[in-house]
Amino acid sequence: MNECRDLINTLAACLSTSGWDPGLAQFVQILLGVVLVTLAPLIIVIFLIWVERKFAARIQDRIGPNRVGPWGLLQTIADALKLITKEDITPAGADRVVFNLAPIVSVVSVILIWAVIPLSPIHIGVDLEIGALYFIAVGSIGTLAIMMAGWSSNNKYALLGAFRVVAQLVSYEIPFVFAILVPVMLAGSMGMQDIVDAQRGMWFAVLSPIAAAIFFLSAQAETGRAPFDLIEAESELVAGYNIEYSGMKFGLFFAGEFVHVLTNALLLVALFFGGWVGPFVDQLPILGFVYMFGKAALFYLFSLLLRNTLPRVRIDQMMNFNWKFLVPLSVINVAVVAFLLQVVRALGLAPASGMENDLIANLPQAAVLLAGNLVIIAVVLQLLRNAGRRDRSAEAVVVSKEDEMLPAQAAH
Amino acid sequence: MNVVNEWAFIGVFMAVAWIFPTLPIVLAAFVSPRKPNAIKMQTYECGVETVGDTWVQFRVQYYIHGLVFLIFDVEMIFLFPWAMAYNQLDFFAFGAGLLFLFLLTDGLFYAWFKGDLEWS
Amino acid sequence: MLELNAQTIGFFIFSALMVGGGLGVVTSRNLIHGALYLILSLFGGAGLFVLLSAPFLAAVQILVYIGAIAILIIFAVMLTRSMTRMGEVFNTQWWLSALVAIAVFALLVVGVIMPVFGGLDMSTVSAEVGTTMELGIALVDGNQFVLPFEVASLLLTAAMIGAIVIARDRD
Amino acid sequence: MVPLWMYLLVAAALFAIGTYGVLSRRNAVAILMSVELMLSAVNINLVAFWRYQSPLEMSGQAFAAFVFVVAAAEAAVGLAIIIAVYRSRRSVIVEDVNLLQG
Repeated sequence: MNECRDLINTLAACLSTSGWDPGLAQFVQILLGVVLVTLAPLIIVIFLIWVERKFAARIQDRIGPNRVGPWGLLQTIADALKLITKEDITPAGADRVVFNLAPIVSVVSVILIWAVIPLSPIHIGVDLEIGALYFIAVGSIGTLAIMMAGWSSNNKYALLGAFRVVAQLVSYEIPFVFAILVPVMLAGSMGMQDIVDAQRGMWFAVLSPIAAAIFFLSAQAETGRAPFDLIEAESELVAGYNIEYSGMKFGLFFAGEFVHVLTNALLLVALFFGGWVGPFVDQLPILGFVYMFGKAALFYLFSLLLRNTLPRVRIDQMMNFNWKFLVPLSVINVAVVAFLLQVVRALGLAPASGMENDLIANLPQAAVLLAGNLVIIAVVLQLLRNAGRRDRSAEAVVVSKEDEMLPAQAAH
Repeated sequence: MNVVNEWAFIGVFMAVAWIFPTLPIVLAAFVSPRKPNAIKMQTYECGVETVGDTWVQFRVQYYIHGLVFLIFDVEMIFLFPWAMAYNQLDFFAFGAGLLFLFLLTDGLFYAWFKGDLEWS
Repeated sequence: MLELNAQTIGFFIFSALMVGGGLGVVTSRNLIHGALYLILSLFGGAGLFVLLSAPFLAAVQILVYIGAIAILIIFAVMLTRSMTRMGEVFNTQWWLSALVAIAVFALLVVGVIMPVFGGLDMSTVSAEVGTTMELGIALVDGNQFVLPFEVASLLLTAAMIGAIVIARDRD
Repeated sequence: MVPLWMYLLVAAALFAIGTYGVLSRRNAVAILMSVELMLSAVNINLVAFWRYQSPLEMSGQAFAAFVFVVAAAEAAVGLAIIIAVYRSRRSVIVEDVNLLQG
């Protein structure tokens, strides 16, 4: 039967030809898709935690997990078993319902994003017309989970930690969303498959490297990874919003963070680095998984490298970096890309219809947009240099005036 | 898949996605030991007993950051359809979008130069 | 009679969420619980938007209300917590308010909804629906919504500046 | 599809609940949340009418979008006022705040 060759996408048709009720067959297909899409991130995360620990160990000149299973691969499973059998403490005075709900909401908000991640030309949970907006909206529920956790713990450190984190998350969501506007504008669609499809000729990262960089940086901050890891800062704040959580509930927050990092890497690849686009992907759709996860792994490792090598920033530095650098830059970037697209159209440089997938036909448009981005980068660098020079000369005056003061104090 | 089915998928997804994170918590509730005592249940406070109610006065700057975020978030209602339809829009629409962005950033610059975005 | 399919089931679930959440908002003693009920109610609203073929508005509802307004409300609740107990949730005329609310509901249902829009005739409903793309075009079209579009931006900027001026605590 | 009057019924119920909250609650933040409920009911009505009466024109969705803007502006300014009043009066109970009665 032809319908039964690709089971995931045509299960309904396959089942109804073998005599099932069409409505029921449809429902079974949806259910199968949902279970696959939900389980995939949860299974991958078990492996990711191992990767992360090995990687961090190498950087810190250790060996990392090496006892359970070959190369310590089963360490995470052992840890999960340990977490499940640990006593789960709910502090006195906590709001039980909200306290138990918060870690679940935190994981669910990340898993829900996977519904619209295009993994290959034919494998996507569901290709919504408003896919890009869907994952922004669903992702923003995660902020609420942190607020719920911090409030329901009935602990002032948890509440203060939650407030700081939420202020950080909502601030960094603005450049995040503005960066997503650029691929939406270039592809002329919010559907994730359309966005990937529009990159067959040229990756959007080439057309607007600034947007890609802003997306990566703000995604790094959204997941609370170093240098923006004020969410945890376990060595300075007493762990922040999840201080009262123990056992499996703590583990869920932890797992949610790991899935979120991978999810953001996948989104970055889908939005800016061509997604599943690659040679022979139309003949053999399964290759899309390889391209997609291969590129995402690179960004995941880059994110790990940043996490393990950069020092933590102070919260005021972090807020300044967002409001006075990323937000204005992302707004200007959107305006410039919009302007250049009009210029490209007026000069007739856009690839002719039918030629969108051709690399050569895309070059003029790409050259114009890339030049515009390079101009912005040059101007921004010049501005930063001037500002830095001003700051340093102001600092020098302060130091020379207060000679007896320690330089460390003067810097504050 | 037609439109109804797409959203049926999301609906089923939202119903099912809860199950897998809830499962380990429910499992843990059966497996894990449960020996509460007064000291264990205490609110964590660096080894000292909790002083007073969990009442801290928060500074208003949290609210102001949330406020600026809200305004930018609402602008997205208009910017996303604009960006989506951008391939079919003319120079006039570009001007309208630019004016929109300009009016929006005005507020940001006001907050910036008045020092409301400084974190102290 | 109503046919029982995915859409009707969805409608009843989301309506229940919306009305139940709304009741939670107005009756809960704890304001944070009230805010969480508000989120539940608005989530039901997002579901209704999807059923009404306006998925864009549904996403916006979650993004703006749940992601931003609810957070802002929780911030404000934390900033204005009284040191003493709240005392009564409702004021002394709560029974009068309940009468007014029931009267409003009865008036709307008996006076407007049932006589004007009652009935199950679905034959006039068009299957074709305007898309988000068309919304984007209409918003910046010189003959349609370009003026409200700019005014919305102005209103938001004014609200932002005004709220900052009111809220900040130095003079 | 579900008939139009069912959507209107849900919206009317929500609007009535919101009215009750506005009239009976003592806490200003709770009143504000009730107003948000009422605005949300209005939005359901707008979109329902758009879907059933003129789904090809974009005015219904555009209006709903403007209601979102108004709701956001109202929440932002309203909460700011509540915070400012709290700072001077130490209370968010509306009966305690009778600034205009001197």
